[in-house]
Amino acid sequence: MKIGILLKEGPYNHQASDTAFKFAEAAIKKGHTVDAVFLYNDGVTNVTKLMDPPQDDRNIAGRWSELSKKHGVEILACIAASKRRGISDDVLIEGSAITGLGTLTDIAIRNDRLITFGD
Amino acid sequence: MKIGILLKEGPYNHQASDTAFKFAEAAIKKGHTVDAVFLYNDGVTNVTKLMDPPQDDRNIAGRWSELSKKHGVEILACIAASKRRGISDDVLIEGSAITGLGTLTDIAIRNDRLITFGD
Amino acid sequence: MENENIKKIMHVLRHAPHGTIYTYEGLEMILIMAAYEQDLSVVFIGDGVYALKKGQDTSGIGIKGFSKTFMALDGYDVEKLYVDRVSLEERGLTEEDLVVTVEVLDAEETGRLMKEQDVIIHH
Amino acid sequence: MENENIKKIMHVLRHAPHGTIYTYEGLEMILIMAAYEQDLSVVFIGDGVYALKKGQDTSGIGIKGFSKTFMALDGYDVEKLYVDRVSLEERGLTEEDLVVTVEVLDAEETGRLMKEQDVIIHH
Amino acid sequence: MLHTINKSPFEKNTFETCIRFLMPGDPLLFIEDGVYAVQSGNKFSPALEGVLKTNPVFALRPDLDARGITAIADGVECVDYEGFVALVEEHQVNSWF
Amino acid sequence: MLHTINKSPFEKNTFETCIRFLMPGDPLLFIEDGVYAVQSGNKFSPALEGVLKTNPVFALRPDLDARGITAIADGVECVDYEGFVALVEEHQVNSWF
Repeated sequence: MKIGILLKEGPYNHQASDTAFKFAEAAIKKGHTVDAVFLYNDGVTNVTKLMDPPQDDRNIAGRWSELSKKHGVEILACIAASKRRGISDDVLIEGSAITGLGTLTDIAIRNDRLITFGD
Repeated sequence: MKIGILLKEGPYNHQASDTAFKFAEAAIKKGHTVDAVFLYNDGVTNVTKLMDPPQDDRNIAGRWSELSKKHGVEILACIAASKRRGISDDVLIEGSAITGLGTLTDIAIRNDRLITFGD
Repeated sequence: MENENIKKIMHVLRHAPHGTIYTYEGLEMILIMAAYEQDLSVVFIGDGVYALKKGQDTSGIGIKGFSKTFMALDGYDVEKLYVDRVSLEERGLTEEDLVVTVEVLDAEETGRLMKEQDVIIHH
Repeated sequence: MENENIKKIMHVLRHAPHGTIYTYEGLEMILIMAAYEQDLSVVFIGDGVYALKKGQDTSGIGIKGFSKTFMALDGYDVEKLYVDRVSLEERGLTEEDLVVTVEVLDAEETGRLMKEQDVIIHH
Repeated sequence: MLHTINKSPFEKNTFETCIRFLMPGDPLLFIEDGVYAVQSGNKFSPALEGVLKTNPVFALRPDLDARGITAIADGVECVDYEGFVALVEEHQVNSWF
Repeated sequence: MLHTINKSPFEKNTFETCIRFLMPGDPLLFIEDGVYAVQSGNKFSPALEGVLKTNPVFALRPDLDARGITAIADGVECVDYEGFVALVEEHQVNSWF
């Protein structure tokens, strides 16, 4: 099955990003394709490479980057939402990209499921 | 009267930042000193200079920067909260700085009021 | 055959305007999706109905208003606008208070519509 | 004379743990403020009381747990821990369910304490 | 002690929680989405009437205007940001979210 | 249609709103702070019992464990992330915040 994920909140402040990641991992483990994670609202702040959490804590941006590299999951941030919140190509972590809402529509159309995580 | 402000949410997503700004402006206009705006939780994302909202919208980081220049208001982001969320000296707008929670304690002690805006 | 690629996508607006950006950014998403000729619907539940309240003037809070954009949805062929009856009543509002013509539905009717959807996005 | 610089600062914890970071970052703030020898108090209201629930094991969600840090507050001379009685009761909890010893207060007692504060910060 | 509330009473329990801790006479100011609490004729009007018997109640006019709320419960005083500052001059602040 | 709820029923009206729109038979999954709704013996237990009569109810076990919730209402099935995926295999998703 092909699954798209829409993530609407930033890292650490809300559990949404953690649950989305755990869900993606489990779906891949069960043999599904996670096509893309689309970041909207504050969700766009999930992919800044400047993120530098305490050593004993998870690195949320790094984790999305790994997922992209290992399993070909596209991590896409909405351009309008990114501009408002200071996310630009300069700070984007490897494996992520900035794109428009048309891409989210494509994701909604081409996947069997679109599941939202937010707050 | 000396007033400190604690701002706990990021720009655009929540009105907290707008209300804090309007309150600070009104307090200064009434002759009070706004000593500092301390940014905590997602609030630290108020001061990234990469913010680039639509032309017809307010620039929230720019507005805080102006307030600092014109009225000597310190705009201070908590270091631990900033690191988690990818706010570093590299992206800080003029007039803002990164500091520790001890500074917030000083602000709470030395001001007549500490007022919180959040979500 | 063409219809196989048409998806039923529902947007659920549940936040009051201005206090958070969800309704505004939700509307931006709806306007883009409208260009893709999918089967779109928009449902206003809870404080989402306040987004349609007539007479909003945001000049005092320094935030751009957008209630009039709902009137433009028709021009984008987004014609399925539904409002939850209980949400309207709890807030002491009637259809007369809203900036656009909507269809007022009981929860069961909305629940049935939800069940038919391929994609549901809450804002 | 020294006392003039001692402020009464109350932290109000109102969020459940883990779903949001507010309680955890609130606790980080409390620990730093504790070093400044102010008159600190911490009140747990609403879902904030869940932060003190015994038996939390966060390994499955991949987030660092912190309920045990509340036990360390005593060592930082943060001794005024209050829990709202109604919040506890509505959640079917008793003092036995909590990781630390707290004083359970009625809303009126908490309201009176709030009125005495110089600074109140909700998390 | 000035209490402020910025959440709609319909969506979050902030209003109902805050009023349990209000001491008689202390002012209550509604801001942002909190102002829906002072709209007359809604589900929370009876609760607000109860508060008005013991406490002065204010609402931030720019937030009411932004939301098109013109029917306001009797006894509620509307203030602008300057009035908000005036309340803060007189009281320490307890900001409820 | 799988409905998910991630908010504590005490703090936000998500639970009460969602159940108004549930069609009989559709599964309901509590995640994140939403899992407090399945804690037995709390204020929302009667409402949950009503839902259990018409709909299968699930709760995400890692979220229950994280919160130390061990007393769970009868009839609620606990699942891990894999079980969450299994529910999504069978149903389209309606995520309530």
